[in-house]
Amino acid sequence: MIAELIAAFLKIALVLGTISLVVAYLTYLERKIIGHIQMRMGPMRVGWHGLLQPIADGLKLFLKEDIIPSKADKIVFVIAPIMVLVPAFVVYSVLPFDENFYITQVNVGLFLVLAVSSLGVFGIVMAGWASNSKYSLLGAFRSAAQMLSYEIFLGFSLIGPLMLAGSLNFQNIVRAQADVWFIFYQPLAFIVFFIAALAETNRIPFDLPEAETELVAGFHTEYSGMKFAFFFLAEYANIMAVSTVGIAVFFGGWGGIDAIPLPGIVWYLMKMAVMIFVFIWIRATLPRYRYDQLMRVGWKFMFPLAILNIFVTGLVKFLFL
Amino acid sequence: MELLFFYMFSAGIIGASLLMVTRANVIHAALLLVLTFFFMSGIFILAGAEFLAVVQVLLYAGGIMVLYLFSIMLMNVEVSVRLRQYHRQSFFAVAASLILIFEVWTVLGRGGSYPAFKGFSWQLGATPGNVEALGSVLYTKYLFPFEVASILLLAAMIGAIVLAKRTIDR
Amino acid sequence: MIELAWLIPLFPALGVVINGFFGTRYTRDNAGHIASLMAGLSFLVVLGIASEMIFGSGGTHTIHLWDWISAGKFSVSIAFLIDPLSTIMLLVVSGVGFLVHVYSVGYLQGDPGYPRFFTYLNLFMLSMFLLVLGDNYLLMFVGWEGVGLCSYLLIGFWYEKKSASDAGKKAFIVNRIGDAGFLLGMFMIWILTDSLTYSEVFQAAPNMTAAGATAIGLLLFIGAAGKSAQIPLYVWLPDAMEGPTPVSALIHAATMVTAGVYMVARTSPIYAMGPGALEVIAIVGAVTAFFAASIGLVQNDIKRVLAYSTVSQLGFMFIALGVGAYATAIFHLMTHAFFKGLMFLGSGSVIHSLHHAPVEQQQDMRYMGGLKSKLPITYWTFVIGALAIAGIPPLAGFWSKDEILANAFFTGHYFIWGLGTAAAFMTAFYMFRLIFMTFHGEMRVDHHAREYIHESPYSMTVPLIILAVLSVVGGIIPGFPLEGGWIHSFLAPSLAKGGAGGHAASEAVQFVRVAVESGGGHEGPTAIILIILAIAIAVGGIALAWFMYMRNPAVPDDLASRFPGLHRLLLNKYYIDEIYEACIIKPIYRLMNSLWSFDANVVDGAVNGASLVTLVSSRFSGIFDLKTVDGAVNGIASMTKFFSQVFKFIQSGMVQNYLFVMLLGIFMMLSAYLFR
Amino acid sequence: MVSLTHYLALGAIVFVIGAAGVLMRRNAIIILMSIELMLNSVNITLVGFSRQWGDMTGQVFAIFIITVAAAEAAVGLAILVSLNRDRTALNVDEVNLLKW
Repeated sequence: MIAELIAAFLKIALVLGTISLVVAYLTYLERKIIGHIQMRMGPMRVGWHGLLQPIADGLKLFLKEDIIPSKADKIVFVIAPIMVLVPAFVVYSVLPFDENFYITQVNVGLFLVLAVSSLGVFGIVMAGWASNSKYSLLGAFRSAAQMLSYEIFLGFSLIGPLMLAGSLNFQNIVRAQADVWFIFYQPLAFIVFFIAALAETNRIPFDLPEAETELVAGFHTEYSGMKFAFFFLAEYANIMAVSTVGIAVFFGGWGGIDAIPLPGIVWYLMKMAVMIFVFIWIRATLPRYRYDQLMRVGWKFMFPLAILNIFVTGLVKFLFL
Repeated sequence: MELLFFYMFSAGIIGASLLMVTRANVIHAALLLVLTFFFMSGIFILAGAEFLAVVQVLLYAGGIMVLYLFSIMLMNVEVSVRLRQYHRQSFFAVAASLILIFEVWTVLGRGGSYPAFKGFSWQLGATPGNVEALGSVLYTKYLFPFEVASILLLAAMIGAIVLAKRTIDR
Repeated sequence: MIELAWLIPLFPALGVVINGFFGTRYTRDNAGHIASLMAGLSFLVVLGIASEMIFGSGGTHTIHLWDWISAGKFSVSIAFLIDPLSTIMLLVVSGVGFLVHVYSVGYLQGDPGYPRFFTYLNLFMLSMFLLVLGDNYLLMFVGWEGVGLCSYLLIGFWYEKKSASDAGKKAFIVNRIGDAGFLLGMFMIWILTDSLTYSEVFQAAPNMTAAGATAIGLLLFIGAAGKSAQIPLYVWLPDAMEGPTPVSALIHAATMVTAGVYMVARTSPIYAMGPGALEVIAIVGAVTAFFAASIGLVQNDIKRVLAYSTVSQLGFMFIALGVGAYATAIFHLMTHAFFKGLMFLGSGSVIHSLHHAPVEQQQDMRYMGGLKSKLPITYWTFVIGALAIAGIPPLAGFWSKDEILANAFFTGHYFIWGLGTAAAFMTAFYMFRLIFMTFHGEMRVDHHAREYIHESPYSMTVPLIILAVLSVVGGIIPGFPLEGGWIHSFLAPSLAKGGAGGHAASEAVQFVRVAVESGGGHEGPTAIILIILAIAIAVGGIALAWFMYMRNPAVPDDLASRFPGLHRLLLNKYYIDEIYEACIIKPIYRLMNSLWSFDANVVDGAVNGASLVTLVSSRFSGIFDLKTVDGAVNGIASMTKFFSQVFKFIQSGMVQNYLFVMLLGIFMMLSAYLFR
Repeated sequence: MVSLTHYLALGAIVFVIGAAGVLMRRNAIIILMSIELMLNSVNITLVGFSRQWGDMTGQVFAIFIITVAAAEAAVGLAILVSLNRDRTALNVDEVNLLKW
C-alpha cells in the first residue's frame, strides 16, 4: 500500500517535473525554430546560442511585480490561472508514455482527457471576465465559442479510431495498433483531429483568444508575473498533452519499428518531437483566421467530415469486421 | 476509505451549493456550481459510475456551465449585484425547506436497512468497464428514449435560436 | 384486406403532410386533387375491408400496431378494431367524405385558402378514422379531439369574417364542456375496469354496479351531447354554418356530429348495465328533436334550417339509443348521412349559384325562389333528399325513422313517441317550406345576380346524384323488412345483448317483426297503424307546406292576423332578443367586464361560454323557456363571480409563489407518508 | 461503508438546497442554476439506486437527465437573453404577467 503510494508519487513528480522543464525549453525551441524559418537567429545572448534564455525568462517572471488591476474581481482573477493550469496537468494522469510507464489507467481514459481538457476554457473565461477589460472579455468570448465548438470536433474525430480499438483505455488503444497505426485507417479523422487540436490549444492559425495584434494578447492582457507564466505553462503543457493523445490514438503510442530495438519511451519522445515541430512550423507559416471563418470552417466543413468519418467507420466495421 | 471520500465530496457539494445559492454575484455562483459538479462527479466515481462522472464534467461543467458563463457575460451583471437579492417569500421558503429536509431525514431513518450493495467495483482501471454495460443498455433497452432525447435536444436548439435571435426589422 | 386497415388513416395523413407542408408553394392548385385522391384511396381500402366483412366471415378483428402508453397497470396501444359497427361507420365516413372532397374541388375553386382547406379536410378524415377505428377509449378520444379541432379550424376557415371565427371559438368551447364529460367518463371506466380497451372493458362491464354504469353512461353522454349537439350543448351547431358548405355537409351533418351516437352505440354493453342513463338519453333526444324542429319552422337562412334539422335528426338517433335500439340508431345515422349530406351539398350548390348576389342574401330563402328551372339537378336531388327525410316510403328516411318511432312506442315511451311524431311532422313541413321557398314561386333573387345563376360544375353535381341514389336505396336495401332488416343482424355482434333497455328493445323488435310479417298478431294492428300514421304525418306535413306556401301564399299572413298573439310571438323574435339583450346579456357583460380582469383564464371561458349560451339560447328559446335560461345564466354568473373572488388571490403571477405552493404540496405528501 | 441511505440523504439535501435557491432568489440566472442543482440531486439518487441494485438503468436515466438539463439550459438562457434586452435586471418577481 505505502510502497504503491510512494511509487505513484514518484511517477507524478517525475512526469510533472519533466513537463515543467520541457515546457520551459519549448519556448526556447519555438523561438529558435521560428527564428530560423524566418531567416534570423532567435535568442543568442544568454548562454551558448541562448541556451539559458528560458531560465532567465523564468527568473524574470518570478521576480516581476504581481499586478492585480484595481477594478478586477480579485478572487476570480487569482483563481483563473490556476484553473487553466490544473486541467492541463491533470490530463497527464491517464496519458500513456510507455508499456508500463503511466500514472494510472482508467477505463474512460480518452473520455477523461477530453472532459478535463475542456475545463481549460473556464480559466480563460474567468481570466477574461475578471480582468474587467474589454480586450480580455472579447478574448474570453472568442475563446469560449471556439473551444466549445472545436471540442466537439475533437471528440468526434476520436470516435473513429475508438471504434477500431474498442476501448477508451489508452493502453488498450495503443496495443490495438501493434500491427498498423490508426493513421492509415483513419486519415480523415487525423486531419480533423489535428486541426481541432490546433484550435483547442489556441495555436496559430486559431489563436483568436490571444491575438496579439488585435486584442493585445486577449484574455491575459492584464496578467503579469507568475500568473502570466502559468498561462504559458498551461499552453505548452496542453500542446504536449494533445500531441500525446494524437500519438497514442493515431501513431501507435510507444510502439515503433521492430527492426530497430529502441525502448518504447524513446519512440514516444521521437514522435513527440516531430509533432511539436509541426505545431511550431505551422505557427511560423500560416496567418490567423478571422472569427467568422473559424466558425464556418468548424461547423460547415470539419463537423460534417467528422460525422462522415464515424459513419464510414461504423459501416465498414459492421460489414467487414 | 470510501466513506471518508464520500463525506469529503458530500461536504464539498453541500458547502459549495449553499454558497452558490447565496451569492450576489452571478459569476461567483456559476463558478461555485461548477465546483459542485466536480464534487458530484467524485461521488459518481465512488458509486462506480465512471462514465457518468466524466459525462458530468464534460457536459455539465465543460458545456452547460460555459454556456451559462457566456450568457452571463453577455448580460449586465453589475446592476443586479446591487439589487435586493431575495424574494419576499424567502423566509417561508427557507422554513419550508428546513422542514422538508427534516422530513426526508425522518423518512430515510425509517427506511431501515437495505440489502448489501450488489454494486460494481469502483477500482479504477478494472477491466470490465462500466462504459460497455451502460452502452449496451442505452442502445438496446432504452434506444427509443435515447432517440427522443436527441429530438428534444434538437427542439431545444431550434427554440433557443428562435428565442435569442434578434428580430430584424424590415 | 382487413389487416391493411392501417392504410385507411395513413392516406389522409399523407395528404395532410403533402398539402400542409407544401400546399401554399407547390401543390397550390392541385391540393384538391391530391386530397381527393387520398380520400378516394382510403375509400377503396374501406370498400375492400367492408366487402370482406359483409360478404365474408365478418367477426371482430384487432390490428395491433404498437404499444403507445405502458405505465404499470395502465397500458394503451395503438390498435385498430374492425367489426360490423366500425365497418358501417367507415363506409359512411369514407364514402361521404370522398364525395365531399370531390365536391369541394369545385366549390372552393379559387379560394385563397384552397390548400389550407384540403389540409384541414384530410386532417379531419384522419381524425375521424382514428375515432372510428380505435380499439380503446383513449385512441377514440384522440380522434374525438382531432375532429373537434378540425371542426374549429373549418368553421373558422374564413377567419377574416368575425362571425366565422366567433362561431369556431364557440364550437370549440362548447365542445370542451362535452369533452370534459368524456374524459371523466374515461377515468371512471379506468377506475372500474382497469382498462380502456373495448374488449376488456366490455368483458368487465357485466360486473359493474348499476350506479357505476349509470355514472359512466351519463358522463359519456355529456361528451356525446357536446359533439352531437344535444340539449343543452347544441348551440354551437347552428352557428357552425359559418363554415364552407361542404364542411357543413361532411362534419356538421354526416360524420362528426354522429360521433356521439357512435360512441354511445360502441359503449352499449355499459349502457346495458345502467338503464337510468338510457332513459336520460331518450328524453334528451326527444326534447332536442322536438325543440330543434320547432325552431326550424321559422328560420329563413337555408343552411340554418338544415342545421336545426340536423340537430333534430340527431335527437332521433338518441331516442333510438335511449330506447335500446342501437342498430336502429346506427341505421338512421347512415341514412341521415346520405340525405342530409345530399341536402347540405344541394344548398351549397344553390349558394354557389347565387355567388353574385349580395352576401347577406346568398343564404336567405326570402331572396330566392323559382330556382327550379335554373338548377334542375340540384332541385331534383334536393327533392329526393327532402322526401327521404320527411319519411316517404320507400326512401331511406322512412325506414330508419319509422323504426325509431316504433321502438319508442313499443318500449312504452309514449311521451317520447309523441314528441318524435310531432317532430317528424314539423320536419316534413319545414323541409318542404324550404323547397317551396327556394325553388318554386316567383324569383326574388337580386336582379344583378340573376343572369349569373347556372347549374354547378360536374364535380359538384355528380356527388349530388350519387348521394341522391343512396338516399333512395340506402334505406330499403339494408332496412327491409322493417325492424328485421339485414343491418340488424349484421350489427348484432358489435352491440349489447340483454340488459334492461336492450332486452326491452329486442322484445319489441321481435314483436314488431311478427306484426309486420304476419300482418296481424296480438297487437299487430297497432304496428300497422303506426306505420300508416307515420306516412300520413309525412304527407300531411308536406301538404300543409304546399298549402301555405304554394297553393295559397296568403295563408301565412291570414294566420298571422287570425292569431295575433302567436304571430307576434313568432315575428317579434328579434324584439324579444333585444329585451334579452337589455335585461340579461348587457348586465352580464357589465358584470363580466368587472370580473374579467381578475382571471381571464377561468372567467373568460366560462363567461363567453355562458354569455354565448345566453345569447344564442335567448335568440330562439325566449319563446320556450324564459325562466329556465334566466335562472341558469344568473346562476352561472354568480357562481363565476364567487369563484373568481376566491381564486384571484392565488393568481399572483409570480412563478416562485406557484413553486412555493408546489413545494408545500410535496411537503404535505411527505407528511401524509410520515403520519399515515 | 457507504450505504444507499447516504446517497439518498445527500440527494435530498442537495435537492432542498436547490429548491430553496429557486424559491428565495430573485435573480433569474441563479434560479436556473438552482434548477440545475435540483436536477443533479436527482442524478445522485439515481446513481445511488443504480449502485444498490447493480442495474444500469439509473445511470441511463441520469444521462437522460443531463440531456434534459442541457436542453433546459439552452432554452432558459435564450429566454433570459431576450428578456435581458428590455430589462436591466433579471428579477423574476418583476416578471409577473402570468396572472390574469
